[in-house]
Amino acid sequence: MQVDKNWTPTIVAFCCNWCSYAGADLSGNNRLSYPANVKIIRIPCSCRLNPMFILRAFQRGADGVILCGCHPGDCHYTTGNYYARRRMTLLFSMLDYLGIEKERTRVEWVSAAEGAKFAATMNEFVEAVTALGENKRLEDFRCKQ
Amino acid sequence: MQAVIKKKAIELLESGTVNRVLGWKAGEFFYDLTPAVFTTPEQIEKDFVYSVFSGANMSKYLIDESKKEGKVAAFIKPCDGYSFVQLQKEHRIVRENIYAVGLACDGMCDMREIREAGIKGVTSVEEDGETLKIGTIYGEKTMAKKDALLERCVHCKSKKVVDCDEMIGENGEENRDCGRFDEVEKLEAMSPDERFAFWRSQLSRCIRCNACREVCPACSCVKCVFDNPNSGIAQKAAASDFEENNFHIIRAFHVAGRCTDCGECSRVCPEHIPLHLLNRKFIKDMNELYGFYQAGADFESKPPVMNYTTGDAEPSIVYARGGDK
Amino acid sequence: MYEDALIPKLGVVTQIRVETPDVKTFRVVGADGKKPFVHIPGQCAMLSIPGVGEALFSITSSPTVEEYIEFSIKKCGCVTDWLHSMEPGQNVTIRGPYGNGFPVDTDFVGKDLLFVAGGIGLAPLHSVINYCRAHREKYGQIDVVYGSRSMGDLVDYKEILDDWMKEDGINVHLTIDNPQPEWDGHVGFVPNYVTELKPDISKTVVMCGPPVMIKFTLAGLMDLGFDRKNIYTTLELRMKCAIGRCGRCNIGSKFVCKDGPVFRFDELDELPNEY
Amino acid sequence: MQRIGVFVCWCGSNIAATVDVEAVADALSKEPGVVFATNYQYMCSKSGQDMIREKIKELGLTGVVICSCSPRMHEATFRKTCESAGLNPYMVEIANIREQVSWVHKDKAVGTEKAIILGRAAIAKVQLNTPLIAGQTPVTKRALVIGGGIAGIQTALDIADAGFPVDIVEKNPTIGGKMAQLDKTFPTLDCAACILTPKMVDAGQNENIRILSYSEIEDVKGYIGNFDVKIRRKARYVDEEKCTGCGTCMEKCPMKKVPNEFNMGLDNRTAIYIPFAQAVPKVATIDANYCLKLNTGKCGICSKVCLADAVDYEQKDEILEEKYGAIVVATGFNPISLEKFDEFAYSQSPDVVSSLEFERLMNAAGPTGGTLLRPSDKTHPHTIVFVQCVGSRCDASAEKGKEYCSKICCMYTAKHAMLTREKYPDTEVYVFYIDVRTPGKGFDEFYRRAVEQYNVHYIKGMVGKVVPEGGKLKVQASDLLDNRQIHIDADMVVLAAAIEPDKSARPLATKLTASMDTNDFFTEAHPKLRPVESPTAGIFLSGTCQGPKDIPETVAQAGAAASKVISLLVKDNLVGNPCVAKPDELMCNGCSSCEKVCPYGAITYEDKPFRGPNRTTLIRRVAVVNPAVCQGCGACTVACPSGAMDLLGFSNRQIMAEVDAICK
Amino acid sequence: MKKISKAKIDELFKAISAKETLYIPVDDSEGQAAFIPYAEGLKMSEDLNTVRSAKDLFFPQVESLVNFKMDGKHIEIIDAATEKKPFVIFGVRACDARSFDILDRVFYYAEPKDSFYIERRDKSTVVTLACNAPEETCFCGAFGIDPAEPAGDVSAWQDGESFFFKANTEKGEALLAGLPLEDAADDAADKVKEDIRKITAMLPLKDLDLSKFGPGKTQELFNDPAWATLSESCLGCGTCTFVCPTCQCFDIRDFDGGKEIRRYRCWDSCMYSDFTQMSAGQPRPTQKERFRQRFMHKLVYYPDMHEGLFSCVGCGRCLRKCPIHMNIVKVIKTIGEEK
Repeated sequence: MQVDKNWTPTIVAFCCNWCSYAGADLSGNNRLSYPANVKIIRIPCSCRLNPMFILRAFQRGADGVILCGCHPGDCHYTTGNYYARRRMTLLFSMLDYLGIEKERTRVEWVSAAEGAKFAATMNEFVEAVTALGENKRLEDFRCKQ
Repeated sequence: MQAVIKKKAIELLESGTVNRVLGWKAGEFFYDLTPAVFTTPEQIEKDFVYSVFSGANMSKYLIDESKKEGKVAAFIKPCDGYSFVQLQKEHRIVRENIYAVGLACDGMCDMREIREAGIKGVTSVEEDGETLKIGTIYGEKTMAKKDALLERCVHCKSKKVVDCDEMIGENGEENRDCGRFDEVEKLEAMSPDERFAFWRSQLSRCIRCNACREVCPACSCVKCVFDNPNSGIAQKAAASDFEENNFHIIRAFHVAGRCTDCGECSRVCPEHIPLHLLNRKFIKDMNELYGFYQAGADFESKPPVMNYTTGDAEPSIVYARGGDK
Repeated sequence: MYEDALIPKLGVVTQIRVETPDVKTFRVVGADGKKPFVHIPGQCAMLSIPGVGEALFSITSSPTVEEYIEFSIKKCGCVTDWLHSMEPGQNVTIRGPYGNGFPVDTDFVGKDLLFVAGGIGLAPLHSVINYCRAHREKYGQIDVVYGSRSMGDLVDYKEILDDWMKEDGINVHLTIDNPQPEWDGHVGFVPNYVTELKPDISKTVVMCGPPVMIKFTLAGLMDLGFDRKNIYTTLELRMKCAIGRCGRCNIGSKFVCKDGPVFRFDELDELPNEY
Repeated sequence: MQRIGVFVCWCGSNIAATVDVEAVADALSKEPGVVFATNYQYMCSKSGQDMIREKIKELGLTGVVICSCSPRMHEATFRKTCESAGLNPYMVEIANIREQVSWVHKDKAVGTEKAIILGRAAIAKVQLNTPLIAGQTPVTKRALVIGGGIAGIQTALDIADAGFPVDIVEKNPTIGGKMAQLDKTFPTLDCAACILTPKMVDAGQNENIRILSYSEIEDVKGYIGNFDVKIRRKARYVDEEKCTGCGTCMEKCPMKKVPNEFNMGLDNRTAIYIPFAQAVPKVATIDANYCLKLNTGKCGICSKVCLADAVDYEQKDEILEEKYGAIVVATGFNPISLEKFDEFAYSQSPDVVSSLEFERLMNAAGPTGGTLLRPSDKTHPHTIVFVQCVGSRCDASAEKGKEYCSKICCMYTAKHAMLTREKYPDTEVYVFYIDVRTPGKGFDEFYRRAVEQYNVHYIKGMVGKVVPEGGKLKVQASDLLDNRQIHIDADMVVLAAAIEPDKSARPLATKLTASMDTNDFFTEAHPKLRPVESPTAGIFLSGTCQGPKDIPETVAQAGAAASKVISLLVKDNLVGNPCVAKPDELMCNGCSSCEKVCPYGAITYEDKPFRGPNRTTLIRRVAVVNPAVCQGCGACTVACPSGAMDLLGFSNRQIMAEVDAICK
Repeated sequence: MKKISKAKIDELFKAISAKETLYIPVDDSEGQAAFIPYAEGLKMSEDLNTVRSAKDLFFPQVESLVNFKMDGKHIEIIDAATEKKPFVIFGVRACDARSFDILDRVFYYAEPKDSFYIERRDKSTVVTLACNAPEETCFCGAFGIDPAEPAGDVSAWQDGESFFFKANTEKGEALLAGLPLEDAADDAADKVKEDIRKITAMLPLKDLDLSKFGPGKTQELFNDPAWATLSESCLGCGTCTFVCPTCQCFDIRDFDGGKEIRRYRCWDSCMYSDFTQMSAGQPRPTQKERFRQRFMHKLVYYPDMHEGLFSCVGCGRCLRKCPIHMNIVKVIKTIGEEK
């Protein structure tokens, strides 16, 4: 695939309030940089992430969507990330089944102490999505200029 | 079979066990049976039909019927039976108001299969063992019954009626080896590009008539998110490729774990989109990742999407599965 | 620019008046600052905010006003909520006028007119009443019976007090549903008030208001001996195109948007009861 | 549409150095609904906050967006600021342009662009915010403790001590639990009864404590601060008020062959009984399974001999309905059944005993009066083999036993071995172990004393088989360190059976809508930070119902649970988190999907009438969320297929608006 | 009359598509026929009719009306219409050809006119094709349609060897003029027509009686109790509406794509519960009213407004596609039966 050198992907990162959002803050506190095309949306828990939101992001022009939550077993609400894990596994599998690049979606468990992991994960994810190029398979032409 | 069922229906009405019977009503042709409520033995004598074209899953009608005055008799085929139980689990139907008669079933035919076999202008059908003798305005044709079966009957997952007050015929068994995931596997074996092309060619035909949704016993929402102007994703027609995908992905997701794989969505799709392949993908994944689960097979279990174990597979398992990029 | 009836024109809201806690009047001109179109009393227009929606509103101002058109709009859905939250200077889109309007230059001429309105139902009548006031010589006596829940819910109250009630040949009868300390006028529901007033059966009646008001006022008028041919009302059904095409607003073989919204009760009697 | 004010903070140079704050404010001022946008050096300073307050009042702002540091830092600050200016605190959104922009992106153009986008997302969200008001619920100042073992007793005493009334519900005729059956306690070897019974007496005499013994929980409704509990008081056929506990009835009762559960069935008791001398309440109970009067109608001796006239054969179960503000679960444990461990000949020979049975055999109040005698022939055993980890740390695939470590076995086995050797130095004592785990104060010293001072033979290895033969128990075992087979002819074998939660726990958890793990231990709200609370608000955990524990740990947790209860009960009202789930009942199907995923049991269902077409009324089952119980995780919102369930403060539309703004 | 040998049909298609877009009915991967632009290698479907009717080409399911840009208080109106290119539809059956007349009265002739529809109609040439093998679900005869004599700009017939063409309009003549066709006798297709009429005489629904319906029957039929039983099992989906060649209801919606707001119209169905839902009330509260509306519109209201012309062409699509097999024939027979 031809990739425009100047093109950068749009990445939406959903972060749970208790672990991963704090982890993202920590990577800021430690001045660990990651690409600016990652934009974080705070949700109370990874289980708040409705598959609708992921599809919505792709429709509106996102090229990659990542969900970050507490490590399994550490959920602030005890069980939230377990549900999120099943839901996302099934959703990602379905997207793959429809022929949509599976590398565009990801779940990563990032604790409030893992600022470095957050930054590393984002760097790596942006790189992976950049390699894939623009999201064409789930875009909505009406959201483009 | 039809005679026995009609006799039972009349008996239930006359004995006062029920005040009405949900069944299939004769149409213009031999195949166009319409679900209907019968209230008198005369109506049953005249119009009640049970044939290989009584494929419609009528459990969804019981949502409303079971809330009306008095008891209603319903005839439950094995595959309808799973929906029947699932709807009970979801508190959608009032079981006390239903007299359920289980029916042993050895497969229902699909008019579309007959037409696609090139048989046009059909006017009559006769079952002759394993063969269907089909009368048409262009002369008589024959076809093997197995070639005319509904997709869901070709891969019949169970001949067991889970819950009924009495059975007509012998209750059967589950068949986990029915090959219903073969098509899904075929798709999984394709490359993502091929899969994408396959689904585009299918879903781009969708006319958003909502037949799949309206017929689906799991889609029993008071108002669907796609119809609710406040949901933020309401849509009436697929105005872009995305909306076609979105509707079918979200619909499959919403029924995941509750879908009994009754196959009605594919049966009614006017564009013949194999929608069951979406639902089956979820079922197959759930079976493989979280253990075999059949919605509507019991009254207690939690659907896998509403359950978890601490040792579940990580979503990254998806990267390891499916074809390569 | 592609031309089609469904493609709206740009409008500007130049003034917003608060009438009651949930009714505001919006003054609209075209992008050129002039009146967007000429209308007949009783006609409607489609206003829209792109992305929010399009909705049909009756035009409240009289055709005799040359500079602008006005809409009195009650807050009751997403489009109206948005309109209520906006400020003067805002663009809207507008298309119209739609519907048949009142027969002000035919059937009404020379007649004594009785206008009966409830709540926001005054909006479509406001246009006719002011038209008739402007062409006073063409009509007989004009009576207006107007009621609302409370004093604060009377639309155009100031205009009614300052202009209508001070004018000769027009009698305004106001009523509110429940007593209020500041209110020294009539208290009671509109239908009862109409019967109490014992209007002459030769009058032509124009009604607009909530369905219960219409139902009981009509019954009262029937008891008094009115002819259904002389009673008019305007109807409202869900509409998308407002030009008789989208298929929503038909009552039997009539489209409310095209053949209405003004109907005589004898005409409605011919239609199935599905409105 | 809201009237929104945007306040961009420089955070000194923390933000301003890499984000053009002026450009951000300027760009955001053009967004729909924004009526004011500015930037300022320190938004969180007093003058910064004053400016926000001023602008809210001056411009009649209905929403505020602050572009600043992380909401985890100052969201609460700015919410308070706005609240003091008369704006609902939940009409404030923070765009995190410090931790997530200026500190991670070095290029000013890039940072500025991202800050604008995050600001837009916050504006888009605020557009859809609604004022939220935290609900208040009154608190019933009374606690319920379920289980009267040491955990329950300690919790009750601590709560009572703070001045709140407490009820202890105990299913047995007396409180005391497992600890009452123990002989000595490790590692100090003080006598269990000596330290427990004074506490039991305290509990019995405390004015704030009511002991409902021989009672069970029938039903629990309600939520934190307001539980309605039905308690079944089982018929004991003796009037508790009248009975003096004199014991005459026990002496005269002709039915003397009832296995005595207090002594693990190693001796018998009468049909009317007081479990042990120090029982609290000290009241007799008739065992309906064995009483001749109740079973045959003939007898009635106890009634005749009772001077207090306390016996009442007509007594029926009673249901007591009580209100509580908090519930403490202290249902404790039991040793597992050893039926499945046939290799140890437990069911073949009476001389193979469980550790708890051994405890009774050693106890002065036990069946042998404290002399260690073999149950089979009442002779003194000379060789005793202790087997550890019986049913603990098992392979999941073995389908018997538990995967977890029961935690207390290592220490009590060391105690048993040591006590045996001390009392009967002529006895050879072998302990077979997989690992000896002694992390605890004085634990390892204790174990080493057993080995070094008392010469207990500790052998790393598992016993393969025990075969009763000629009055002996042939023990076949392997020594893993020496890698050899061992054969011992033992007189007694003692099995350190795994412990498991009491069987009553699972049905109780269902009634409490408290969650449990697969082993039936109650789950804590957070494994690290909230170890004594259940995820269901108002339900607290004490003792081994939450996981295996020894006595000091149990007492510590009991105290911790009590302090949590106290800090709840001192409040007159509970102020909730307003960001809770809210069902739209017009959309709700009542399908129960949400209830299935709610970790807090916050969702119930109600049959409600709705207006149907043509003036009909339809009764529909709809979900009801108790805002006092919901914690706002949002699991239900995704489980809900109809989208009827939404989360206030993080609604579907709000999140989608953020997505839209970001992807624009 | 002109003709071309069947073997050369591809040449004909190529010749037409060289000048303008040519739509022909083609089977898709699932054997469903649809009108799609001709490209080399595509074979014409053997099916009698397409799943979706030919109305799609004039009144597409989704059509952009106009776009907007919002900037603060300012709205910019942006043209969304793209220029429509001339096209030819080949293989339209007699029933669908009639449906154009029905739609024309709503979109073409009624005031105000529908520019989108008119532009497409004006730029199209319709080549119809006689039905050699009608199906049991066909009842176009009930509406006076002769499947042996289809309307359109050009009528076409086929026998074993050839296609025959007859131009009916100037547009049709213009199309045929430029094509590689041979001349044929004026009666060349008579044998085909005769065969077709023999078959139509055997069709099971040929005697469908419509005498109870038509203009002025509203009061008589509206309150018929049979509406309740007929609509009882209706699922409320839009299948019948969307496959119907004459259904023309639509919705107008806005889509905010972030950069521009698109106003589009899309098909809607009077069978949907939200079709007439207002915040204040619902004039058709149950499926009975919605079901009745659809059939009353086709059989009474439309004829009322359009000189007795029924808004049904007997194509039989709803008979085949309704998930529960309720359809206009059952309605006509039940409501229309002597009481």
